[in-house]
Amino acid sequence: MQKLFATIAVIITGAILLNAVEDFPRFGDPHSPPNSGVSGGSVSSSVHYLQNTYLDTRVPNVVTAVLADYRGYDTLFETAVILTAGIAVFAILRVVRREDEEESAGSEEKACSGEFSTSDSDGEGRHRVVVGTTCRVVVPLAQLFGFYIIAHGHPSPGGGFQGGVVLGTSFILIALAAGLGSALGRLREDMYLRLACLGVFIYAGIGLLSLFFRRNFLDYGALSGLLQTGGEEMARSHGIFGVELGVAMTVTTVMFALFANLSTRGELKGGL
Amino acid sequence: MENSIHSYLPLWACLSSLAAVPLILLFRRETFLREAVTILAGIAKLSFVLAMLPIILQGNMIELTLFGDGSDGLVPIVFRVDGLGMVFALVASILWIPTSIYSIGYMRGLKEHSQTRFYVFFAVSLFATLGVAFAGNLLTLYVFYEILSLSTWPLVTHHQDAEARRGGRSYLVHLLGTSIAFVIPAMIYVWVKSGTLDFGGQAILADTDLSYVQGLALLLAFAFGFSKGALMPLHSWLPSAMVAPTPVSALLHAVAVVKVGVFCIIRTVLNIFGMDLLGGLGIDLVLCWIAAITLVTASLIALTQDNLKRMLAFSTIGQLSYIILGIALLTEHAALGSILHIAMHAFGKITLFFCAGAIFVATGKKQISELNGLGRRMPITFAAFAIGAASVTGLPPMGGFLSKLYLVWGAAEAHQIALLCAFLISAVLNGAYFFPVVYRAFFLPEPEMDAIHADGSCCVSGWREAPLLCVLPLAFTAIGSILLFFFPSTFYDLASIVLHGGVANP
Amino acid sequence: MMEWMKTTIVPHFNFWIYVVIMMLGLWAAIGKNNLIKKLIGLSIFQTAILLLYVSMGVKEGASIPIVDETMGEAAVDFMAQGGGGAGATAFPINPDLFANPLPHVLMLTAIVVGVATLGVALALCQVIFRDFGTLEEPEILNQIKTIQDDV
Amino acid sequence: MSEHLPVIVVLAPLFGAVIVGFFGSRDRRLCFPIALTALALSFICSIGVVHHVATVGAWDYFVGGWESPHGVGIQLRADGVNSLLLLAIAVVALLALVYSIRQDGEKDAEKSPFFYVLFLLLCVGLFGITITGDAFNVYVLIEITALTSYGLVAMGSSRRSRVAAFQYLVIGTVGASFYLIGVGYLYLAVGSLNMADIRAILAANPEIANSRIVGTALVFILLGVWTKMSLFPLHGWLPNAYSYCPSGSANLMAPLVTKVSVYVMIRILFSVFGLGVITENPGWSELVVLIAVGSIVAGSVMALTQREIKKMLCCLIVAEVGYMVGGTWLGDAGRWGLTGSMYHILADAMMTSCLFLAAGVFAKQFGATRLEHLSGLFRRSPWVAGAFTLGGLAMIGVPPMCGFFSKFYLIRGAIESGHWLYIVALLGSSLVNAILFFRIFEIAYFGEVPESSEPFEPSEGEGATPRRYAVWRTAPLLIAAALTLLLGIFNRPVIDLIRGTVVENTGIVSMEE
Repeated sequence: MQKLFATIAVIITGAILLNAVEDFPRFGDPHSPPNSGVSGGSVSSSVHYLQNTYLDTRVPNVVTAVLADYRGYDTLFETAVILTAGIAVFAILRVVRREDEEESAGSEEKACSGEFSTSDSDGEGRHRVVVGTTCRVVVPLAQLFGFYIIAHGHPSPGGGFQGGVVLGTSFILIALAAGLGSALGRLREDMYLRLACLGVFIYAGIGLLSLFFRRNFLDYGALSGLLQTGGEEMARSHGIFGVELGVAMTVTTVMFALFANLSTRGELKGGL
Repeated sequence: MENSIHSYLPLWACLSSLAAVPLILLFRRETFLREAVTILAGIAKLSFVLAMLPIILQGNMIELTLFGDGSDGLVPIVFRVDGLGMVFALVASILWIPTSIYSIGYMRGLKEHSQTRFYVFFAVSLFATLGVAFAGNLLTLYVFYEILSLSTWPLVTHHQDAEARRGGRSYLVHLLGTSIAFVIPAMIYVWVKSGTLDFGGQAILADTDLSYVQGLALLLAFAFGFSKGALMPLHSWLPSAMVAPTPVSALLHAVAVVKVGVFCIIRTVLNIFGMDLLGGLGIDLVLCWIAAITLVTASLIALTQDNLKRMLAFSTIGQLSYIILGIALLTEHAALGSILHIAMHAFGKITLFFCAGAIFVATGKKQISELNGLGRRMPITFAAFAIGAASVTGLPPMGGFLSKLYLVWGAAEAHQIALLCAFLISAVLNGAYFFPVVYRAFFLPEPEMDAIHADGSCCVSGWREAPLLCVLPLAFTAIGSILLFFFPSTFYDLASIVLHGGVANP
Repeated sequence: MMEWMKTTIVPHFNFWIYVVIMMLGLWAAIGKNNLIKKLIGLSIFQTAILLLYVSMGVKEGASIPIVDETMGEAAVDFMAQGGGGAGATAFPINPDLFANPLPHVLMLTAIVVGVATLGVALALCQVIFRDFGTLEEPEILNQIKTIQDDV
Repeated sequence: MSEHLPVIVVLAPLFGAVIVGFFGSRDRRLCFPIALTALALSFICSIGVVHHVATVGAWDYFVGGWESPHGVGIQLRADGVNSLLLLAIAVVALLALVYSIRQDGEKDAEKSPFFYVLFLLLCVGLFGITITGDAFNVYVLIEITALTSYGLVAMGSSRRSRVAAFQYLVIGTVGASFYLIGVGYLYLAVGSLNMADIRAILAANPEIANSRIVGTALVFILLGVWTKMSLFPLHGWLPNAYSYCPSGSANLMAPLVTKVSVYVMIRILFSVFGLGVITENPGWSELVVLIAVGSIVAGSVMALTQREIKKMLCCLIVAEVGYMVGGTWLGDAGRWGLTGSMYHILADAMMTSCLFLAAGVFAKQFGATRLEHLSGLFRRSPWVAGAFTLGGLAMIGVPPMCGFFSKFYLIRGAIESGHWLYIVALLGSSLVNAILFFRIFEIAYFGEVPESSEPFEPSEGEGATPRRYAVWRTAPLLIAAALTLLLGIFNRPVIDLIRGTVVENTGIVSMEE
């Protein structure tokens, strides 16, 4: 019954969607409305982006500039979506046991002290020599690479989301290799939740700064005086970078938070 | 001829009872202050209404538009005091004061619970009643009409027992159900059709090209939608609402609520359709016959009732149809009689209800068959009852005689002999159900002495009248019914202002 | 038939593919009983939409939307010399050389939303499993029928 | 700062959420004051926006200063329709926030800071959807709203709340994705995402406006928002989701989330496709009105069968959504139906808020979740009962409550456009509401006060001092009830503002009609 209903619904949906296909622009058509605007009308915004991004922001990567500047308002909320996911997963899944709190805090202390410690209850740490060593090598590299991606979002593909994911992965790697406790020792729960909030705060705060220069929200050009840059263009470039940092912070922490909660059913103990 | 004067008086007149609500709530512990507030609010209301009276009598209108001026196609809230509204407002605000006094006596006499709630909703319902009276367009009218329906529900169901629950349910199903189902669509249809809902100037639908079916549907929707007018077959709420405490029945179900119903129907006839259109379409007779059938049937049912208040309720249904029939006849004298009958019937019927309540307070009796010989114990009450009954029946020298005279005259004028007969038959029936009560009370022997409740206050030996606060108001209204026969001029003038302002020169 | 395919399917093959994938995903999201399978379907469904957007931004002969710095500086110089409006022919940046950046930006957002939704959904699945001991929807609904407890 | 009011409305709760998230876990006592400050700021700003719109006119705000050329940046636009909705959201959110003040000893107190974070982020989403002028931005914000809603629903104490949240998630995601597909098609057809821009292009190029792509885009956007607003037959998720979530968040979600989706539909029709699509396709609009009628009937019938207060109210939401969708699609020349729908968004937000607050108070204060439990309520707590009565009367549509005036305009639109079935459904549903609510009033008014008439002691260790918090719960309820009444009495300024916007915009539309 349910399947029949689903089939009918899906077929109808598909039929409606395909019905319109004939009117579509050809695949790869450089003159389709999204690519160059409606014929006879003004050029589409994408042409404007391509032509003016460098003039406006001195950022070669148009995607980064559109993401963080032209449509930065979208991206602010996108970051907020990530924060929401982190908080929601915590709210749904996290098991808080008041009695255990002191005890787990104690174990965290212990975890903090250990270097890729084998403090997990299963005590299988010694079998992880290969994994541990690899991890020890890869994690710094991964983190460095993550920062590179964030910082290099201007001239090449990259940016806060991508870099943030890589950074988050490095912590997940620690958790996989040396146990969640070890990873949590480096990024404690209250810390990562706070950092996630801080990331959004940085983003929105940079945007808010321009209000004090009597410019609109997220108008990084207003920061030129503050940053002592030559012109508004460079100020925008720096603004984008600052914003990307905020994004990266939130993404990193939320990625880790999702992993930590989901892999332990919200108990943040034991783990895989 | 007519000037409209901008004034806030109608608003103050409405609000004066609403303003009493917080005070009543504030003084809910000090019963004396609470009741004083009620009475003071009544006096304030009456004085506002009286302040407007001379202006209206000079042929002017008072207008007050709130929330916009209606120029942009929306419907504002408009208060407009004209002759018709004035008649009704005058009746309601005059009778509120004796009712307040009476209810103090009644409620104290019976030691009723939740008296504060009672006074609060009483004040709110008076607010709504005057709002209906002064409504200047159909929307305003409807708004206050619904406030009245709702604010009287707690009064009707005051006893909060199973019977009250049944009565309250029937009350709401009829009043709210019909107004939502019929009046709202009819009102908006009128609005769409004519672009206005304003009562000022000529009738709303006068210039529209309604077909017979449309006109009939609209007329029936209004006539049955305003089911406070208790046209059969939507009358059954009225008898079941008699579970209410008697002051409620007195003011609301003899004066305010039911009169609001007929008032709305009069507005429908005069200001929505206009007499010309109704006559032109020929749908007036439908309304006439519905009213006439209600008239006779209700009187016949009243004959069979033994519960005094139920009998009065059916009598009310019949008398309301007098008013509706009078206006539906579309002749000048019938309309005049119909408007006068609002006032006359109000004074008569409220007296009767007061008497019923006073009897209950003094003796605890509700059935007519139990009243044998009580007239000698409660002479004032039963004298007033006789006066009220005579007035409602239409005997001189009571006010009811005048209005019924005009009604019959109007029926003759319209050459509706059958309807004329309906009037006369009903008048006879009125006498037939009222005077046995008076006869029983005064001329039949009392059954046993010891069966009488002993909690009525004793004024003179042998007399067992109800408390003074109950007796005074009923004496006042009974005298009022007589005085209205001799000095009907105010109401008469107002009624003729209605007819010459709204009917004769449309 | 061939003709129809040539005019309808071939030039728009990207849309056909996306619609088919989307239908598969939607079917799983609605029709499957297992909650995890539903989520897989949902993810496929969302990913298909990414395909729609990204394929919109494709231009023949265009490269990734990163403006060469030399080209950019040339444009800056061009503007500094007051060389007409942005649409003038001699303008050094030719938009036809770069893919449309906007769909990529939009889809970055959609990807993030998809990840976030998936995370929350998985968390819900775990809680449901903890509470009911199963992830099969009919069984869960059966168990729910028997609960008449709290709100 | 006053020139930035439109964006501050959205930003205040965002900053509030972030700050609560940052400091709240350290000291839980800070959460409530911060959240309250943030929403109060939004409230003040939205008053400013309404004032500006009423006195000056529509207000465009370009984020990032990307004003020209059109459609490069993201535009916020406040006009007569959405500025009032902003205010309504702010009010309802404030009331819900005050209601949901957490108690110290509650069992999930550790999570309470995150409850506030989600709460505020939900407000961000609602404010943002309302004020934005960008079709894609709506999607992002819809997702914020949705994700926070899933989280809030799942925080309910019952096991069922998780299942409800999951169903909500699947359906909600499909709905949002449909919206995204629709926006994608629109983008494919016109190459812009800015609503005003799209409108201009569609108006200038009728061949695009009549193409199948744009038609499909409209269909999918509508399917998406209908799913989100739980229009029959896409309503399955709503009753469970809203009845099993904690009452603190139900007070926010039930009045606002569906209403904001309705607003999105109106905004899309109004500012993107143009109202011409309604009048030019009478067959389709007839169908939509029929669906709306179905929604009204289904909602009313379902409500009649419910004995649980919250579920009954949820079913009524389905019916109310039918009112608004139907009203929007009536397509009468005077746009009365549209006016009525817009006013009903506000009215329904207020009265649903009132009723849900009341249901929450019943549950917390008296332990009453079913109709029978309300026995003797008027004697136990006349104020609460009175406020609930006002809300119920508004739902029935009794003047001078706000519910009446929306019906007044809706019916006018329906008569002008000849949709008699819709009128019958509307009035029928009013009567059903009357039966429903008077059934409750009767129980509450005539019923005996139960034996254990002492203040209800929450069973799950929800804190030993419920009395202390009683006033925090009842005060919002009373305010909501008063606002329901005031919005009805002073409906004229509101209607004037809406009407002004409608007339102004239909002037543009009528050129192509």
